[in-house]
Amino acid sequence: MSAILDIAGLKIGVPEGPLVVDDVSLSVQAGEVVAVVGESGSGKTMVARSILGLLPPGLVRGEGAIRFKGESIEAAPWKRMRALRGGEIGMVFQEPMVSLNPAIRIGRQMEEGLAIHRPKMGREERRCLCADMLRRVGIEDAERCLMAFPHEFSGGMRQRVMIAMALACRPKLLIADEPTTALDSLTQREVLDLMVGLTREMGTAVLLITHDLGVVARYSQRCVVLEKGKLVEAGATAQIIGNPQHPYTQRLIDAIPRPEPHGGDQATGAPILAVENIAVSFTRRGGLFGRSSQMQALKGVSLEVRPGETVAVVGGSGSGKTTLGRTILQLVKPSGGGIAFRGEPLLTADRAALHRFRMNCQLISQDPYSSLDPRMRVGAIVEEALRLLPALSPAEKQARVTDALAEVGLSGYERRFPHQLSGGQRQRVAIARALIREPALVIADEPISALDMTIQKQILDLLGQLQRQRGFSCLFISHDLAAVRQIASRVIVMQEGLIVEQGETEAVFGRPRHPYTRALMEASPALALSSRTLDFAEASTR
Amino acid sequence: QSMARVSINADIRSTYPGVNRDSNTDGVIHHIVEGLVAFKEDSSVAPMLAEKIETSADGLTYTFTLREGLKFHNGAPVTADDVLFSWSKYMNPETKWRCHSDFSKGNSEVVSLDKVDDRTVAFKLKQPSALFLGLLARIDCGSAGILHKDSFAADGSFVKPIGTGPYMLADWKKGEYVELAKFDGYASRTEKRDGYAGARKASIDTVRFVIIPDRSAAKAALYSGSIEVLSDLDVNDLKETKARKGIKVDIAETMGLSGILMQTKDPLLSNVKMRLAIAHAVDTAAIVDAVTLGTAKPNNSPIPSVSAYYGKPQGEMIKYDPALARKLAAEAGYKGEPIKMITNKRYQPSFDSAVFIQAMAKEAGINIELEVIEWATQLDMYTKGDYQMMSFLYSARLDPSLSFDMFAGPKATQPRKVWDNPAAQTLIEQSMTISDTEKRKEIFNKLESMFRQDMPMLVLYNGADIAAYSDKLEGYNAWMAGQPRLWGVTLKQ
Amino acid sequence: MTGLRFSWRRANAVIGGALLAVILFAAAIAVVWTPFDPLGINLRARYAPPSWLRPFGADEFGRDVLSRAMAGALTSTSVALLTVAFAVICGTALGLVTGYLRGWTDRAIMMVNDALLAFPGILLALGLMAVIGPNRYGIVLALGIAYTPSVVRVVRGTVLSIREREYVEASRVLGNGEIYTMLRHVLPNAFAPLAVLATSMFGWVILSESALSFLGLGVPPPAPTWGNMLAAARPYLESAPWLGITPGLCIAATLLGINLLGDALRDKLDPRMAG
Amino acid sequence: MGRYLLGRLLTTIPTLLLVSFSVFVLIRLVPGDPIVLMLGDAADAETVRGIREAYGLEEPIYVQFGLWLLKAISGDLGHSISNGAAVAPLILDRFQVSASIVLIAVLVAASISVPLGMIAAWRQNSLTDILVVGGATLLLSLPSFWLGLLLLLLFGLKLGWVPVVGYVSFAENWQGALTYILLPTVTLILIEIGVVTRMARASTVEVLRLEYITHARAKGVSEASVLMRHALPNAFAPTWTLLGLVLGNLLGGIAVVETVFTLPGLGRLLVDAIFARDYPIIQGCMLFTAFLYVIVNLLVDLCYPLFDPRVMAE
Ligand SMILES: Nc1ncnc2c1ncn2[C@@H]1O[C@H](COP(=O)(O)OP(=O)(O)OP(=O)(O)O)[C@@H](O)[C@H]1O
Ligand SMILES: Nc1ncnc2c1ncn2[C@@H]1O[C@H](COP(=O)(O)OP(=O)(O)OP(=O)(O)O)[C@@H](O)[C@H]1O
Ligand SMILES: [Mg+2]
Ligand SMILES: [Mg+2]
Repeated sequence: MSAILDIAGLKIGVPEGPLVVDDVSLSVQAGEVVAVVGESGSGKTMVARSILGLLPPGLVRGEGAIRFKGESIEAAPWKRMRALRGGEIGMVFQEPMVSLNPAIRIGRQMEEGLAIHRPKMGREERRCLCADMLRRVGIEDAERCLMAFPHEFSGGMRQRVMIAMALACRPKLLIADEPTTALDSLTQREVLDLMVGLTREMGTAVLLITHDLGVVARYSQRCVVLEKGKLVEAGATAQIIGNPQHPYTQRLIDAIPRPEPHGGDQATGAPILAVENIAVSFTRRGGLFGRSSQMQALKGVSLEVRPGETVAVVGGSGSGKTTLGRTILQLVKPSGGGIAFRGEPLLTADRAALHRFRMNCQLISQDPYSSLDPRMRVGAIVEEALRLLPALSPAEKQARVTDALAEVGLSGYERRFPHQLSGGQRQRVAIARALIREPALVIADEPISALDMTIQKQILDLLGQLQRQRGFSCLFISHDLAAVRQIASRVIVMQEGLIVEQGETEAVFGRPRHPYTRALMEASPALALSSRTLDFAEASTR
Repeated sequence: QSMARVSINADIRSTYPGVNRDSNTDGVIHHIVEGLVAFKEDSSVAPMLAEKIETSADGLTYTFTLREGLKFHNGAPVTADDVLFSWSKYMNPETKWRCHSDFSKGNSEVVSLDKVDDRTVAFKLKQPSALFLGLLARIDCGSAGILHKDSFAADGSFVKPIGTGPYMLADWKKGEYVELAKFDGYASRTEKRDGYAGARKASIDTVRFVIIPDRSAAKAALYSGSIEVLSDLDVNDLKETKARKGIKVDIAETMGLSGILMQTKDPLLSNVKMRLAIAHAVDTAAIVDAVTLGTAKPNNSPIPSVSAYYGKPQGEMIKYDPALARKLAAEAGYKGEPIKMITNKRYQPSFDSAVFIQAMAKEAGINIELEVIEWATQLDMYTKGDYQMMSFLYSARLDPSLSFDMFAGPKATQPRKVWDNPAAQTLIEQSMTISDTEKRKEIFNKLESMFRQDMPMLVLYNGADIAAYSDKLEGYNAWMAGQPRLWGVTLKQ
Repeated sequence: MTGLRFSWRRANAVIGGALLAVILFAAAIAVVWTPFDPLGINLRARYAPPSWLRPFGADEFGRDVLSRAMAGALTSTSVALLTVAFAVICGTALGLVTGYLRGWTDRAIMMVNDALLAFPGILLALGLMAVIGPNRYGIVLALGIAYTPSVVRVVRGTVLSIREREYVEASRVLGNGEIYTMLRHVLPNAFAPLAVLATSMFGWVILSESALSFLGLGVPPPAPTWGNMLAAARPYLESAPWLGITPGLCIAATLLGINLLGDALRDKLDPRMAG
Repeated sequence: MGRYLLGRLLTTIPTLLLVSFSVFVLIRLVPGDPIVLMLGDAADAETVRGIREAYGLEEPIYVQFGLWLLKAISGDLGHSISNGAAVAPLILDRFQVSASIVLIAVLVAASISVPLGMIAAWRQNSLTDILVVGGATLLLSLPSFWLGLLLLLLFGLKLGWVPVVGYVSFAENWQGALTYILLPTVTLILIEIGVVTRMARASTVEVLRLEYITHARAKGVSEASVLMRHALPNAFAPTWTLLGLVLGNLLGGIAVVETVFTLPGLGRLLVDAIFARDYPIIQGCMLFTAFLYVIVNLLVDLCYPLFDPRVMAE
């Protein structure tokens, strides 16, 4: 079997500066799924982007060779490169939130690639194919979605759009950079199955970048491990997961959450947050003069969070989790219902009360990149959260910023700008910014989706520790059931804007009552991985 | 079909002679209407529609006999009734005729106008006047042009001029052009063309006055053959235009007046020594030469240099003597305080003179500050007498009495007046009633010396009319009134 | 990793800086010395073409063009600078407020703004000159007021889009006040169009001053400014082109300098450009 | 949408009132008087007062304004003091001239400078970029009264390709009209290209760094398409605002160009009226241009959601 992609001794770095990718070699055969795992910031994304010659400004490719089907492409002419991009080599970007053009309708963005690489296809045919692709990645209302703008989509939906877009052209090589971070386990499985199906069908090779070892175990044949820009281990997946050689790989596998039930330190007392039957609807415009329609994102949701408690919200992609969080924070106006913080109603609150609420409640956004001001350095971004705490001297503030960044594993990144960070690093900046204020309530929207196992563990531990020390509460929105099981005391399951099940974590996980909950659990690769007590041999033979 | 195109720098204001007009309006209107009398090139008055003019011995009755065969543009013959009709329109205060006040009161007050027979009318004055005919010919009053009744609507409002001139109004496209068509039934005089008098037979079929506000564009239009006449070429373009093939230039001295007004009510300038100091600090000859490039003669007298009354006392120049100026200023107690001189950019030579004067005054230790303002504002300040010094431009006055009258008068009632001297005032009034040339000369010489002593205004020159025209036009000339004349001119194809 | 390569970015900064330095140097020198008296009239030198003695010729009053251009540098640039500063400061403040707060504040400010936009500059200038008198502060005020509404519109347009960004939301979530958020997050990200407008305005102001002095409303002569030199030179476009070319070149050089340097500076300030 | 549009149109009424009233007052505060201008150096106070009375200028200002407003509502903007022409038809007539030039100029300027600016941004810090920026800056420093004259002398006089003065309307003879408006339009285009190019460049530079542009490239989209389809809509908002401003500005203010090319346009009408203190014309023109401004800006505002769908039209 000939290698579709062959990378040898690749180096990437800042001109006259440090290397972010140092001597990485890997190859992918046709019909094969090769997983790239590694710690956050280890250069996975940069390797992937360099294949298409799309390194961000500020980084340049150094030595090394990249061959696609035997053809050297690191210096391919423009025209050739364009034909490769999208047509022969498809890529799913890590951050779906910022990778879709906000001003162009989804349909047009999807069709664009097809129009270039499948010029023989007619307009109508293209449209059908796009709609079909959307349906295959689990978006039901496909026809209407084609007419929508990206901001009308949930994080997971955007991610699926990106995947559908990349797959629509049926590339020879698919580079998928953390393609399922925002997807619930059910959808994730559908999407990955689709991808793997394609490899079987057409011999597509897949370079799968992920931190989810469950996914690695289930879908990839071979696997490479990166650490700090260096390749530390490569080989068959089963081999590496079953018998890791390098200390970093060992640590990585150790960090897989064990099915240790959450210590039932039951929180008591009056709820710090009470949400009563809130409903949210969005208006969807149909063009400048077109008719607009309403869509109900939340159809009456009630929940309570008590001091010192972590409540997890899980549910399908597009089920309204993010909307719930944003509504609580008054970033979206609900059309009905009530929200109370420490007994004070928020929807009718005056400025002072709202300000008090804001001082006590923080958000970790699902889309960390856009939530960071592109013109501010990491240090300043984190420090800004301390601005309204007058009791601190500048030196103290500085010290706390340093501490906070250290806690999320970003020591020494103060002077960086957001665009100079990796996906996981951006997410950690957002976490640091939220936690440094020591709020009473944190709404964390997929806070660990872009983090590798070791850092994920570090963050979860940090959250647990803070909770123990300061007793803050957390509304933890996640699709990562293993993580949820580890830190949440209660779980809320949402589907299509409604809560379908809620209860003690163990109760829900042990005996899921709602069929949807059950389906979610069964589909979770991470859960499967952990509950099968690391029976990798089996996983890797699939 | 021949057509001559003449540039004017702004649209005309109306087609009602002497009512709501400016100099462009006058220039156009005089092609269309004619009065009983008209000005000749030497600023004397000649009969126009009148065959002959008889003055009674007491100087109170003027009898005009109309020429035979005169026709209006609509073919109707011109009769005494038409004269009476037109006069009644002009003398109606509602009309706001520019010369209304000249004939309704004061020196040339008309008591009555009577029809003697079909071709003869008689004006009766309240007192003898040397100015009556001159006023009647006044260009800015439309020469009291005779209009046919059909020029007015049934309700008495003015519609369009149906006159007796060599051209008829064909089309007025506001903001673009005014077009005139040759009047074939024109009854011309037999004398040769002289100013607005004499033969006025038109030979060009159509004359179009094109509005070209920008002076450089007008020049380009002339060069490119888009227009045939540029009636007021800027002096600074003279050399260049003269050198141009196919273009001819003609220069005539005009009777306007460029001068520097000094407000005698101003605390500093009320001192005559100060005013004299300024006058002596200025080298009029040098300035005029520089500003008009030799097209105009320096002249320190209010009487235009082309006037028949311009004699030796008028021709004498104020001595350029910076040392004397310095001395006079010191005597006036001047300590270098700034004197503000108003000027504008609408009339470039007026601005240029101001700049030169400022520089010359500086040499003599007199500190003049220029303040350039927009013309309408300056005119407002002029009318209110609200200035220290001002570089100003008077339009032509065709009689010396009027020349003095335009700036002399009581400031209390007429703040725009520059020279407030009761003795002079009496002399001026006297000059208006006396017809004898020698006696008038005497009065004007006296006034001249009084004027020079008081020095309320430093007169610089009387400007020139520079007409540039295509050499296809034969017989075109500039003249003292500065207005274009398209009769007696032929166009070579 | 790259060697010494010629960089246009650096070239921009160098050329821009050099141009401005020359202009500023000339302006500074002119305070104490010019080759001739910029106001000195010389009848013999009228319309003198460029020569060794007078490298840029002499004007219709025989005044040395070079000396006048040097003396005019300070007035022209300072009038332009003050005007632009006025318009940018007022316009940005109002634009931020209307774009960010929307609602009735927006409606009210935009109402006045649109009204002001419709006012022709000459009318404003005439009105203000009547009140203040024809001096350079009147011009600064008149032109400042005339240009402010454009700044308001441009800033508002950008802010409308930026206020929907998530980092602005994030700032609100932190409990930051509206004003702080506007200044810290919205303004810097709305900076690019504002910078273009401001640098372009610099040129417009000099030219507007020229147009005004064409009408006799500019900085009072005989004090030279590039604007009034340019206006006065227009009739001599053919016969004495050096009269216009000199101030024109001065304006062009200054603008080019400001623009190039401004662009280089903006690139430097834009984190995404930095290597 | 319809309701919203109607609401916005209603809110323009206060703007128009505000403009009308302030012009009314301002123009009367400015020194200078139409009647004095009419009479020139021979204006004596009594005559002036008489004529002012005849024109109703001696009434208290609020009475004058009220009367004017009442008539204006019924579409009668009065008659010019200078030449007695009815104001409303005059303005419409002149507007056609200005509008044809301005619309063409803005369209052409936009379609030249936007791509130019984007290419400069795309090739940032290259020779192309510096040439475009330099050229644009040079154009910025050219006054229109110079540029216009230069073109006139060159193409009208030296080469004789186009007529030097005059105008015919499109309705009369459209080929002729084209030759007359060619140079003024080119002048305006050159004058406006500078700032629009720079604006397009600056906003494109910002956008080109964004992730979705990279993503578009990853799809194999050609560079031209990246610029035109992906960068343009996102970078266009400030340029669009600017074009709105330019359009409004030009509709009310191309007096200089109209003067140089001897076109009977709205700008010249207004400026001449200002110098003649022809109150009815000034008031009429200002009401009209303010209305144009409001409409143009309304359109600009309505278009923001097109460039950034997140901006809702309230
Ligand atoms: N423009 C840039 N300039 C300098 N350094 C950069 C730039 N972009 C990324 N980096 C650095 O390069 C390293 C590799 O980044 P990369 O995005 O490849 O990480 P990653 O392996 O994809 O991490 P993650 O799992 O968090 O997405 C990171 O340490 C990051 O800080
Ligand atoms: N601004 C908007 N306009 C219209 N519809 C919207 C808008 N924002 C969200 N929606 C819709 O609301 C629904 C809920 O979205 P939300 O972002 O809350 O989902 P989610 O549960 O967070 O999903 P995910 O796990 O994929 O992030 C989705 O169907 C989405 O399309
Ligand atoms: Mg990454
Ligand atoms: Mg979400």
